[in-house]
Amino acid sequence: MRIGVYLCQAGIGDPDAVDLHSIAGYAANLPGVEVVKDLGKLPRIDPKVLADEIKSSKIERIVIAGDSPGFFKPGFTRALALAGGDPTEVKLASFREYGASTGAGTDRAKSVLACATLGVPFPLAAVPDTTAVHPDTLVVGGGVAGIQAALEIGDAGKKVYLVERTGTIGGHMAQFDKTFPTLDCAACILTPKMVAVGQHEMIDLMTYCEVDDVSGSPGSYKVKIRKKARRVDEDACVACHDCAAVCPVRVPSEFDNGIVERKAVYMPFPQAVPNVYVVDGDSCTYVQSDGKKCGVCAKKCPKECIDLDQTDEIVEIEVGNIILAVGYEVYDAHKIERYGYGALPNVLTALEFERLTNASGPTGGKIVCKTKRFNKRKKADEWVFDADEGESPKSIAIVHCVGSRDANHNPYCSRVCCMYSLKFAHLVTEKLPDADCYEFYIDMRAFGKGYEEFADRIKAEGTFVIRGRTAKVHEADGRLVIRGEEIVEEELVEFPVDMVLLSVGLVPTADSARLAAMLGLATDGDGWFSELDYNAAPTETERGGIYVAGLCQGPKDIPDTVAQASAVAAGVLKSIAIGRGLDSRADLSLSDIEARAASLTRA
Amino acid sequence: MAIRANPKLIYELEKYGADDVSKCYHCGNCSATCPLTSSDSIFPRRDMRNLQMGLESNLESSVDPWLCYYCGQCSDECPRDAEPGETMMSLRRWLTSRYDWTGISRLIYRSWKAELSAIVFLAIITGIFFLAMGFWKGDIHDYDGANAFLQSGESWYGIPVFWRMSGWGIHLFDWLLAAVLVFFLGTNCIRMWWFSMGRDRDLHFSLWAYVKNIWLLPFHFFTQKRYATCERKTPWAIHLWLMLSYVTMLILIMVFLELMWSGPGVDWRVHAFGLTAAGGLLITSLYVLRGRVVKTETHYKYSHESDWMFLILLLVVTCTGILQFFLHRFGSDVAANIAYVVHLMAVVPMLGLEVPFSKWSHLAYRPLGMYFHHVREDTVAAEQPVREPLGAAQAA
Amino acid sequence: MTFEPKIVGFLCNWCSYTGADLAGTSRIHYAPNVSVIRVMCSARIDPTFVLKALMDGADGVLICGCHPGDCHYSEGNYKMMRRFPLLKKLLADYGIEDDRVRLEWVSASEGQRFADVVNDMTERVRALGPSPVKADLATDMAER
Amino acid sequence: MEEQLRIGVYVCNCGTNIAKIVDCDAVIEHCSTLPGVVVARPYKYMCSNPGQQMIVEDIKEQKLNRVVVAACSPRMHEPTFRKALQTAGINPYFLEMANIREQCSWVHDDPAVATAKARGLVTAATLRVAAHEPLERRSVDMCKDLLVIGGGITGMTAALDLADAGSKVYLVDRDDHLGGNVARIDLTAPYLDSARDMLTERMTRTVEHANIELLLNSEVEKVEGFVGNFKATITGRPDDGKGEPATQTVDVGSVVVCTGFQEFDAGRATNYGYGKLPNVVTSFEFEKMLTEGRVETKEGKIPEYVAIVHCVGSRSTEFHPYCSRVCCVTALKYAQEVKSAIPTAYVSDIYVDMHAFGKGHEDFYRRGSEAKTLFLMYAKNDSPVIRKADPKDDCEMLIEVNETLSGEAIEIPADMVVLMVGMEARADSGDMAHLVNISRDKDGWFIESHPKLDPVATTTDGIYIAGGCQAPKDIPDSVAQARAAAARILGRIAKGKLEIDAVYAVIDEDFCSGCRMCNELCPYSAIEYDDEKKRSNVISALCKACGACVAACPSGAIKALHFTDQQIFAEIEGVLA
Repeated sequence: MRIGVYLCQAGIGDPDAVDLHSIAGYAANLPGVEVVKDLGKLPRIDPKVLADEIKSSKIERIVIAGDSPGFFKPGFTRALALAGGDPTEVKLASFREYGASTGAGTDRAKSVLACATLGVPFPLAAVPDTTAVHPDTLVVGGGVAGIQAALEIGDAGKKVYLVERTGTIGGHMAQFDKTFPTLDCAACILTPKMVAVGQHEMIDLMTYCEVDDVSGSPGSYKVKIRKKARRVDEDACVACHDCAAVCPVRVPSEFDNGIVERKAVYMPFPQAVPNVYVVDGDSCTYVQSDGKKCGVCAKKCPKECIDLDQTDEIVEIEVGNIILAVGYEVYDAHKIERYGYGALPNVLTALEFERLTNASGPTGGKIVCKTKRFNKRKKADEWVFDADEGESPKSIAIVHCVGSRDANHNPYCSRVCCMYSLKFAHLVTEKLPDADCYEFYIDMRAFGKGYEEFADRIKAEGTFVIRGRTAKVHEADGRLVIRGEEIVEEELVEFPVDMVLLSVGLVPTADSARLAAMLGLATDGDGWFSELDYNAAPTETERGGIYVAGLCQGPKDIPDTVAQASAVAAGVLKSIAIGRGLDSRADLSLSDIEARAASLTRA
Repeated sequence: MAIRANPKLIYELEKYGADDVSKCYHCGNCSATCPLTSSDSIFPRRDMRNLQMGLESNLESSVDPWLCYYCGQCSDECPRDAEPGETMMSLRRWLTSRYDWTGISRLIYRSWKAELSAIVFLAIITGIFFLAMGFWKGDIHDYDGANAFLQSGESWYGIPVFWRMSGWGIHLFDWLLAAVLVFFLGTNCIRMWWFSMGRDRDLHFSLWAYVKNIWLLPFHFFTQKRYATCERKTPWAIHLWLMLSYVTMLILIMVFLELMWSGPGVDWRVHAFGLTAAGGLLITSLYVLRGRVVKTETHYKYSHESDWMFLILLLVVTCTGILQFFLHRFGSDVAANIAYVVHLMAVVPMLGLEVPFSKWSHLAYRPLGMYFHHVREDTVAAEQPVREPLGAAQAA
Repeated sequence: MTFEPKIVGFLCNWCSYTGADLAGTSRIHYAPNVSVIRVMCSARIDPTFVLKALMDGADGVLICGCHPGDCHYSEGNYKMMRRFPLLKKLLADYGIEDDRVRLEWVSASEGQRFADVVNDMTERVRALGPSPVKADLATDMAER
Repeated sequence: MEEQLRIGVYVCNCGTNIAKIVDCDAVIEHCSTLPGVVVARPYKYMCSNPGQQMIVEDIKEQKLNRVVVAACSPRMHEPTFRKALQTAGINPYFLEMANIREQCSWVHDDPAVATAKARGLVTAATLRVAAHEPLERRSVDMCKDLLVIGGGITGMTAALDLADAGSKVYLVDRDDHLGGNVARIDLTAPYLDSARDMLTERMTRTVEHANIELLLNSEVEKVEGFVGNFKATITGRPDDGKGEPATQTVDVGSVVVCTGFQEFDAGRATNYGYGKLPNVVTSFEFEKMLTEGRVETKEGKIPEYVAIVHCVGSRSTEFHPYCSRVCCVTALKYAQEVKSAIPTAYVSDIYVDMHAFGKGHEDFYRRGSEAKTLFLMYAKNDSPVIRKADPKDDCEMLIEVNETLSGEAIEIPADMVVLMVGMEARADSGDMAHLVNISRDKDGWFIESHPKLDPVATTTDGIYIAGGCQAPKDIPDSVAQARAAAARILGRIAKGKLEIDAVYAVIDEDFCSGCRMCNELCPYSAIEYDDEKKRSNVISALCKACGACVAACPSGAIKALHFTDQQIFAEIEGVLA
């Protein structure tokens, strides 16, 4: 069979990941390869010209090699058809798809190319050997994804370590009020799962812990976990609140996104699992003064379960599989000055509003504007939410795509903002029937089951949806003024509102980068974990026995996250069931893959 | 009746510099960011839309491009890097070529080769003409602004020369040239009126509307007040300075030429103006040139070939102008004369091409654009009911 | 003040009860007169339930099941369908108006329909006024 | 002797979901007066840890033996609270829930009335719970084998996962080949990876797998039994079409339904002239052209103008209200592919909202713009109209669109129009729902037991749904769902045994007259007749507790556990009290 190899780059991912020159050289020596051409980046291919070329050099199979060769396939297919060849003989050697974007890129690219020339799908040839798998599993991250994955595996009667960075599991979902599109409260879905995890005999819940180091190989990873000093005895604490009552320190509460303050010894939120207090060493007077000052909480604790001198300790565990579910952070709205976040008190981020409108939030779910008051301790004015004094907004503007779909910030779409913004609009119209609600959007991305219907309903409820991006928010005689273009009506809109909600996009956590480096995992340009195969293996990675689930792989809504988290469990349980799991694809050598591919063609 | 979209136009506009317009996904950020835009002329987005869809008639009739001064804010904040500011710039070029009935503008905008050769051609013609004159009759050693290179005898082949008493020959040349330019520019302006107002069948523009807004023409021409409403002020200042220097110089040459050449004594009443203007031209054109080279600001990021040629011509004209003046002052007449020829060689193509067919036509189109815009605004306000703007409830 | 009837609703667990819940999750508001009792299947509804309800002072009884052919137990609702006319006959003999006892099909996806059924039922029963049964029982008591 | 009742009543505020409308304290006050009630208290979130803890402690300290939780629908949290009772050491069936959220606070607006109703419901629950009896959950064997219906990418993924784990998998597909709808696609958005390579890999492994029994040309006729112990009857058409269909019955523990979707019939939307205008094609037809390398009009011309129309059959009041999720990014794919196949072509893309939401999608959209694809936006329910062009126009067709981004009514030239037909539930999804006894939503998609708690399980235990049959989905999401279903099943297999609800019917032999009326009634033939004793009795494992027999038994000998007459009578008294 006479084969023509064409190198075409679509310009996706890191251009220096592979050495095209050496690849071209390699291709030339592959059996059957007659023509090797490097057409460079985004070549404009004229099928007619190409067809003649194919005819003249009697090529029967074409292999397009590049970061995303599919972009050029139709042209080649047509050319081959014009030349009277079999159009199914156009094969793709997709470097990006099969992980030639990182590490030993060039060798991987060569192996992908080799498979393509032989007409063997790469994943069929690049199958690592199996190794014995340790039955225990480590789940990193205690959000809904981590919880779901842990439960799936735990319920199967397998041992799971669930490691969570903060003092409680629950993650972002625990902060939400309602969930779209059914509007049932997030707590009602999540808290039972949290309780189940807390009580599960197969799940070893390790909150306030971090993964320090991972060594070993697929099937048996040795993991060093840092138990950060909680300074409260988990088993003894009865969550009586006496310690927090006397603690003099006040810092912004992470759980409430800083719209209220917590003490240095605190319970993240009343329904926390484990339902145990934690001392925040960074703000605790005693810890900061090396035991010279304060320490009153320890004295006050009726069960004497506070040990302020406790230090971090490292525990080592061995596991067969590791599931990464470290989730996301929201985009820092400060980076977009024109929306005045931080400078204007009543410009809120989505998560702040989630807490504000949440029944268990600081205002008991009452939507009010911030009120100015003098802080005696800080000796300064500050803006706070006050359920009684704060007046409820007459008009609220919701700004979509804050930091998303923007070349100057995040180029990608954060997938959930449209829907949660619509949800906000509903909550506003429900709680403040005579308040006006304006949504500034670019595309209303309501794509899931029941989403479109939800969007229609919100419009029917009287929310003004404005197709157009908000340009700026500024203050004029004490009110926020929002400016944008209403594109469908073709008019510039600029009017005052009482509150502006920024639908901030999602970004990978700082931890993602650290873990990726530690485990040698690839991340995409935006910092999300790269899956092994976009379509066929959305939860596996190049490393055997290491999986990604939920947001850390890319923005997702709750149903998709839950489905993915369960999906991860399938891979894990499978390997435990047969006691063997796949090795890392990353470790496969070029010759291994060549050999297997060749054997497949013979068979 | 539906308008026919033309997917090809966007490719055509690439030649005028609009490379990124296709990236726009119409979030409206640009229009909302722009301090100059208003609900009854929303730009740049609407024009970008018309351009993407190739609605030529809409584009032709739009004066929006002349209302934009390209401060660059829209481009800076565009989430898709669609460069709205540059698109408006390209549209100005395209409109210029549309207003021009001779097709010259279209030619020189679409190919820099054509433009360059046109310039060179005109320069050479001018050069030859004056040199010939000079060698034939005049005296290269004698610098006399009045009759430099021009016949100064009693009669020329028996024809009595009416300008023999004084040396108005060069003046006559100026005026002839001016007349030609005014003719071309004028006719183009009329076409501009036709596209943007004349052929509009939906609205009826009353004479009164035209009359009561006429003051806008000189006002905007001399103050460029609108430019000052951009958030960034420096570009306005520079532009105004350049424009005023240029106009001053133009007036001096057109009206007070004889006062400029009468030597050996210097009439400082005019020279004071002359030198300031020359200085102004020199500084500003150097500033802009540097800007374009180093890409100091957003509106200098992209430079069409025509921008470069214009700047270079302007610089050459300015320098040679100054040069011939000083050479003359220091008595080296030969050098002064040569400098003067070079000067004219640059002046003719600069004025001849730039004013009616290229960049400098905007000195007429901008004020006109604003004028037409206000006329339209008034008429719309009179004829169409005002729609309650969204969010009016809040403002109340 | 207007008369607010008390209506007992027997809903099958799989379609109608789910449908009623859907009405809730979609926040579809309806008349508060129907109090729901969950049974596994409309076939479970023993005529005595209906009688008991009426005797205990219900002004109406609403029975909901899956649409014919959709029964979770494949044919339970057909059984109810056959049983119902007999029951109605009996009730007619007792002089209980036709509208007081009603059989409706509501599927798991018909939150709106459930709300409509409830509203309509409430209206009709309200129109009929209080159930005669209560009064009769009272007089019987008095006679004894 | 009968231990006296100690009932605990707990009213959940559910944040404000309940408390906003129902005066919980009033309800509490009222309940504490009811017979047997020892404790009655409210809490913000009963389902949370502290809430459950409260119950557990009260049971221990106050010696409670019955618990009423007034909160959300029992369909949501009955299992949660039963577990709490279990932890506290009393029989989980001593719990009764009053649904004062879905069926009270969420559907009524007058606090007074709502509170009154809630009072009634809670009273009913309290009276009912008094009549509750301790029940024992039944433990049955979990058969590790599996039936997968549908051989698309979803089905194969689920099958392979289970087969790899050592289960025997019966993979049934009515077609003569594997691959389903994905087999009709060449490249996948947004990276234009080869769908064929992906399928080849899956298909090869499926066909070669020792644990997978591939049943092509086959239909599932019948599924009987219950979770862990299903009996499925599968009929296969002989390949040559002649001869007797082969029928076999297999024992499986679980069933995964992956029957996918079908595309919307573009002919139904008349404004596009599909079927009348020769060069108006559906996305799948166009896909075929691209794959065969002949993108040309019926007349064999190379199209100069190609137009792509989104949301055909989707997001419309006339046809399907929902968004089909994959069309937008597929349309963007076609835009790219046309540019590649015909570099000289002008592509216009007519959309409503660009749903480019997934990983890499937005970037793909940007690439489309950079390639000078002309994007035109139309408003929902104002879909474009395609008409034949006049000879003077240099194109085949003209598309009239009310373009919302410009506010202009415009017409675009087109030589070929691609209609992005939406996804719809298969015409026979109703039969499938019947077959495996699950429910469908108004659009015909199968309903999951809970979109967030349990996206792959269904109302029938042991039956799972995955992929396009549950709602429109792209490949990664379908694959994820398939594996999620696999995980569920693997989990249960790992346990070996599984517990099923203790709710079923029992026959009191002393009362049974042996009339055998019930035997016929039972849809699951779970009632057998004992000839010696001349009595009927229920095979509990088969009984699904519908209670048809109970209501029918003339001698009232049959008792529906947890739905006894007494319990329901009590409830009636309660709501009418």
